[in-house]
Amino acid sequence: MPRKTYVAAIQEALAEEMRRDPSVFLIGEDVRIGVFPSTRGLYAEFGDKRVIDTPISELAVAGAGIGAAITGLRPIVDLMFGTFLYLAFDQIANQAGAMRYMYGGQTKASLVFMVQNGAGSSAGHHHSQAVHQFFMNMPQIKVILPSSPYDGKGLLKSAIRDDNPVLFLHSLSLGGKRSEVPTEEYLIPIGLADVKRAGSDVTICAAGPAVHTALAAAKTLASAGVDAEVIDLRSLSPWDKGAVLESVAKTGRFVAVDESFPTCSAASEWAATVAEEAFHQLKAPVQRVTNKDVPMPFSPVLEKAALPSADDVIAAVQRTLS
Amino acid sequence: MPRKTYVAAIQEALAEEMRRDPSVFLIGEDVRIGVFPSTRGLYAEFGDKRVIDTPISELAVAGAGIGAAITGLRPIVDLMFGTFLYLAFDQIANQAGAMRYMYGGQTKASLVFMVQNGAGSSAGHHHSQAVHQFFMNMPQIKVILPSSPYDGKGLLKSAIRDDNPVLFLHSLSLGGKRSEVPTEEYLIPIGLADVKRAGSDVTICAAGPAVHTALAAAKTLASAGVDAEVIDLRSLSPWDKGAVLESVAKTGRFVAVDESFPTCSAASEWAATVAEEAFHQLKAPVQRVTNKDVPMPFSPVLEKAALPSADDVIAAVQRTLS
Amino acid sequence: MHHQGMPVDVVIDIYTRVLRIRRFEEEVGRLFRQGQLPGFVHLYIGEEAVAAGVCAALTDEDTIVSTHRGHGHVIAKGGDFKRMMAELFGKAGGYCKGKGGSMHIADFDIGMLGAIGIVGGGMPIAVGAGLSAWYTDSDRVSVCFFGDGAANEGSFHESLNLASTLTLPVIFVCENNQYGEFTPARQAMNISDIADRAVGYGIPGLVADGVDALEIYRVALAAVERARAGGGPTLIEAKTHRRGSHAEGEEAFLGGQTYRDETELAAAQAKDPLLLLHTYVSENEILPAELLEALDGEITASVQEAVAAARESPEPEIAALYEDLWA
Amino acid sequence: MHHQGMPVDVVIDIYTRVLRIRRFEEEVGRLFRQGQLPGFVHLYIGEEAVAAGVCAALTDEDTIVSTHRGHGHVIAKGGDFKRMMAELFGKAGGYCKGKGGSMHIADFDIGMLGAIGIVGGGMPIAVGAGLSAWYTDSDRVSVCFFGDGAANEGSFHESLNLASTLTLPVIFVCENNQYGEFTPARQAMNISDIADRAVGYGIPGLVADGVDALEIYRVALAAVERARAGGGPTLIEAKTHRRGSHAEGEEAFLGGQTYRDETELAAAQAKDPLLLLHTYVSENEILPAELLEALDGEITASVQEAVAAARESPEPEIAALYEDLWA
Ligand SMILES: Cc1ncc(C[n+]2csc(CCOP(=O)(O)OP(=O)(O)O)c2C)c(N)n1
Ligand SMILES: Cc1ncc(C[n+]2csc(CCOP(=O)(O)OP(=O)(O)O)c2C)c(N)n1
Ligand SMILES: [Mg+2]
Ligand SMILES: [Mg+2]
Repeated sequence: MPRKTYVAAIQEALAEEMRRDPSVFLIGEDVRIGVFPSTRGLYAEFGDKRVIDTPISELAVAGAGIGAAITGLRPIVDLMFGTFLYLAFDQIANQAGAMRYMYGGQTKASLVFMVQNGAGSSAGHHHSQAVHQFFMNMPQIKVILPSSPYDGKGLLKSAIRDDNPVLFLHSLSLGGKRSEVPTEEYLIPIGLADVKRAGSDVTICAAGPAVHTALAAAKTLASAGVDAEVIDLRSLSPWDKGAVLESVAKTGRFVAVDESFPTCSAASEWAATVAEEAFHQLKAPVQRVTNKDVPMPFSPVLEKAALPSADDVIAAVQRTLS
Repeated sequence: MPRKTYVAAIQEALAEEMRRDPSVFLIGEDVRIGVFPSTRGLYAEFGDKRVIDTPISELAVAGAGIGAAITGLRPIVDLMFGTFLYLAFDQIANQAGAMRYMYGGQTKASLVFMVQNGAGSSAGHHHSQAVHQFFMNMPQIKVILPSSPYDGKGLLKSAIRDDNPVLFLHSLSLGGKRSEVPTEEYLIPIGLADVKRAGSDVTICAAGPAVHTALAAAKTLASAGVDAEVIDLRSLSPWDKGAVLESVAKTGRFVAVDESFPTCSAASEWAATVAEEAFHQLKAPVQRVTNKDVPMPFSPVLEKAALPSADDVIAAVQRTLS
Repeated sequence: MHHQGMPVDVVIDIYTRVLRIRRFEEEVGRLFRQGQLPGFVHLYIGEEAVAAGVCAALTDEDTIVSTHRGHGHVIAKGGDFKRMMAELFGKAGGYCKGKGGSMHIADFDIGMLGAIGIVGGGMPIAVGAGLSAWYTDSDRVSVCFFGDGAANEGSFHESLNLASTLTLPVIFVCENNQYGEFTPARQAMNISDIADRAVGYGIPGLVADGVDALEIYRVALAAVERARAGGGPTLIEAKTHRRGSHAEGEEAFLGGQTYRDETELAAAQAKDPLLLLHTYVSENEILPAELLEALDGEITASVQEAVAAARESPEPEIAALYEDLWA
Repeated sequence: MHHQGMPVDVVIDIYTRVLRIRRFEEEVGRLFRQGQLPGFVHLYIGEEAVAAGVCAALTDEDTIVSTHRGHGHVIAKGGDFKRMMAELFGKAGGYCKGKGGSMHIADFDIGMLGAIGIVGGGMPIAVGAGLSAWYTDSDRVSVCFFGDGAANEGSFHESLNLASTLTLPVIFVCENNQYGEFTPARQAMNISDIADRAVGYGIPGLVADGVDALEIYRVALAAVERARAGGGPTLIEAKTHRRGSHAEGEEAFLGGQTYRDETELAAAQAKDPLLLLHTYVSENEILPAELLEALDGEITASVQEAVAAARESPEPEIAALYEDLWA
């Protein structure tokens, strides 16, 4: 199987879905040139109508995607960085995230919002926040945060075909990562976790770049005789509670790793759920490993310290073992 | 002590602080007439400069508050409903919520954002969302959600004097509630919980209107012989973890009640924290009681069903007892 | 009003739309005052000419997006009284099964893409409907209704500019009723005509008499034709008047405070689009008085039927809470 | 350039500001290409006349708010090379102790209220600084720099309108460098002059030659005087040119794609504000060549000192992570 970069995998997903379905199109700031290389080449293939550059107007662009969706199209709205989406928060939360329900099922908003999520490139606070926790809170939006080229491609294709609003989050810090990506078409269902490493002593649950932190920690732990299971949730909303509970039933220990601010985070959600539903299987307190509780600093040294590290994960695992 | 409504208590807090400190002013849409009666009368007393009506421009108004704050004033920015604040999300999250840190401590943004939070008046989804969970996630913003006139007044006064950005949340559904409010000046420190009902069997943790749901449940439980402790957090960020852990150490049972969507909610945060830090004191799984996981419907019947009820709380308590 | 050459059937059509809105809204006001409706209601009385004139210039395929003050738009586009009224009561038989309410009525079958409670929130969505028409080479146009207050939201700016740069068939209809809640438009902006803002987007900006339904129709029709021909968006500012409260029940709520002086309010109330149209129809002998009265009777009766039906419509089942979530 | 009557000290002052920016930015470009700076950097080369001309018209009390392309604004307002350079290196000695970086430099002591990485994000804040001046009856003015791209953000609209309705002393300086990232301004809006948008807010909108620092100074000074006199906000559109990349390192990143044709790029590069000013200063014998060279040498040396100091400045301590959070 060919090994491809994350960027290439996303690009393939976009191109394949645009070829398959003429109602799929891409809209956003500089998607033609491609601020993120994953949208490159699409303009050359699909032209003016299907790859649309816009003014810098996140609110209107997000809303335009919604309006196009409820009139029959399948927009992919690229809002670039997670924080830029704050300017479109109203359209996403109030409109896309409630329209079908609010109008009693009369319509559906089948569209994908795409942004880079989180920190890791020393871009400063305004370009380095994770936003998944906000949208996990919203009842009518799906959220995806893949950790590998393979997962990214398969999930993006599913997101584009999904009849609901989906927030697809990619991570600059995964840009260069490669994995095997088959030549044949494949889809990964939204809502299905993937055990990235099987293990029996502790369940580590993560998504996106945090999966790699978890895997690095698991490797070190293995050499210390601790056999960690690493679950990559891949989809954050809906999320595969069943897979997590099953694993905890086996391991009795749980660590949530999440690259975002700690309070009301995805890690809090996972930890609360495990504590609520697998309490009697737990041999030790659940543990959360997240960003430190400060805005994201620019300095690479501080940024690294602000993000969850493999050492942080190892320490958390050790707390569950003591 | 005189019994006052929530609205009157808030009004007093605003007027007292504006009298005390000439750098305090109120800005927002229709604050002169007062969309919420709590800002009424201030214009008559303080005039044009200190009670400023604006165009309907949430983003600019929030940012103007920030700009005024970092140049020495103490604005109270009224953004009316929680969801309208989505339009100002960038200014609050990216700017107010990070400015001091981002600029290495050179400045401080001492201002209060004020909105009505949550549902309960059949206003439909666009006027009925709880927003506290989003701002709890942000490292440099304080969040307050009082449940009584007494707490509201004392906390709002502290918020206005605080040197950091504070989100003060009021609740239409508390509008008519009365409690004793002293004539003498008092302040309630931000970050301090209040035990609204002492009890020994189970700890119920809540804030805002959910406190009343919890108290109603506690009353019913009492007649069934279950002695519930109801902790009103009052401040959500920072929150009084110590008080909660202390209570759980005593009761061994924990129920979080939160009027908001379930995922990544305040309830998730509280439950995760208790599970993490009081695991060995817990006699039963932590429990969360929140909104049902759907957008907020208009129909009073459905709205009521969507919100956490005393019965929901009782059921959750019973799950901790079985 | 001088509207030579306006086809008789168009005038009757517009008159009917105006009257339907008026009678519906009057009844909603009564019901609200009687405490029979939950939530908030914002009536369209005094502004009927705008929705009626614009919607008469549209086909069934064309779409509209509406606001918190949306009943008039739904009716003008051809909405059903029964499903509207049931929605206002929060009943299962409502357009949105009781999940939407006054500020969130939609009828996708007639191109009514929904009322939106967020001021300015509909404009970006209307741009998207226009984008859709452009994308599919349809000659559908997209109309967005919004208020003078909404014209100060960032979404106004971004939406008009985006529609302009992509040359989309979107008609932005600003209902300048002189107030956003309790704030006069002249205090919320330092210009007399919102239409002048069109200059900033390189699109036509027109001021129209928003009390004269037939003028609105003519101006809208020209904009619609321009949009269909690929000429891109138009901003129409309809100068109109809110006859009553911002939201029903305001008097009690304001506790004696006032924000409109008697003269202004009286002037606003004198400019009644229904009266003007009635005079026009009568003077030009478009319909005889008996027929006008019969029409009124019919409409009034169907409003009453809608109320009766709404009352009989069941409350939503609790199970419905979990429906309509995922497509 | 003809600027009769422009005081010599003003010309020298402006020339110095332009030169300081140029030499600083050239060095930053070099450092970035050598991989010595983390994150992103957006250089101000070609646009120096705007910050220099505007800031020369301000007092130390007046405030400015800046953008992602902010180095020039900090320098023009009187910022310190050492603390700037250390910040770009992410070092403890930086303006923000390494927490801000290129897109977030601030110096509150000189009224530089901060660079902001969110396009359009600074405008509301500048309105607030103006509000403060108005509130305290100070004659301070507030300046906001932003790009042509930012003029399409909702914040532009809301900010100008809010400043206008409250008659605030805010000067909105649009640096129209013809591009927002890779998108030409003419594609992102259907108008030639962003200044025309001022019409929508009832405020003056002026186009100025953004390559001519002395013209910018004159236009800015008039706006400043107007604002101080209680005349409210002004929108100034400075037509300028980005000489190089949107962000440094762009060439590698674009993988061979181009978005500016040779002719346009050459024309943009020919319009060099430093060269123009240098010619003016020389031709009008404002400073002799030797002094000009000495000045350049001095500035270049202090840039080098700043680099050396930045290199020596320690990395932030990990403990600093938790500092500067609460006031
Ligand atoms: C984003 C947002 N801000 C504020 C409100 C509260 N609000 C509801 S209606 C209204 C006034 C709107 O004025 P205008 O656009 O002129 O419409 P009108 O009510 O006059 O029809 C306001 C401020 C809201 N619903 N949404
Ligand atoms: C809200 C937001 N949207 C998008 C971006 C990404 N971005 C950074 S700079 C830029 C272009 C800005 O153009 P302009 O305002 O003309 O400023 P210039 O770079 O030309 O100085 C964009 C789109 C951003 N930083 N913030
Ligand atoms: Mg209005
Ligand atoms: Mg530009």
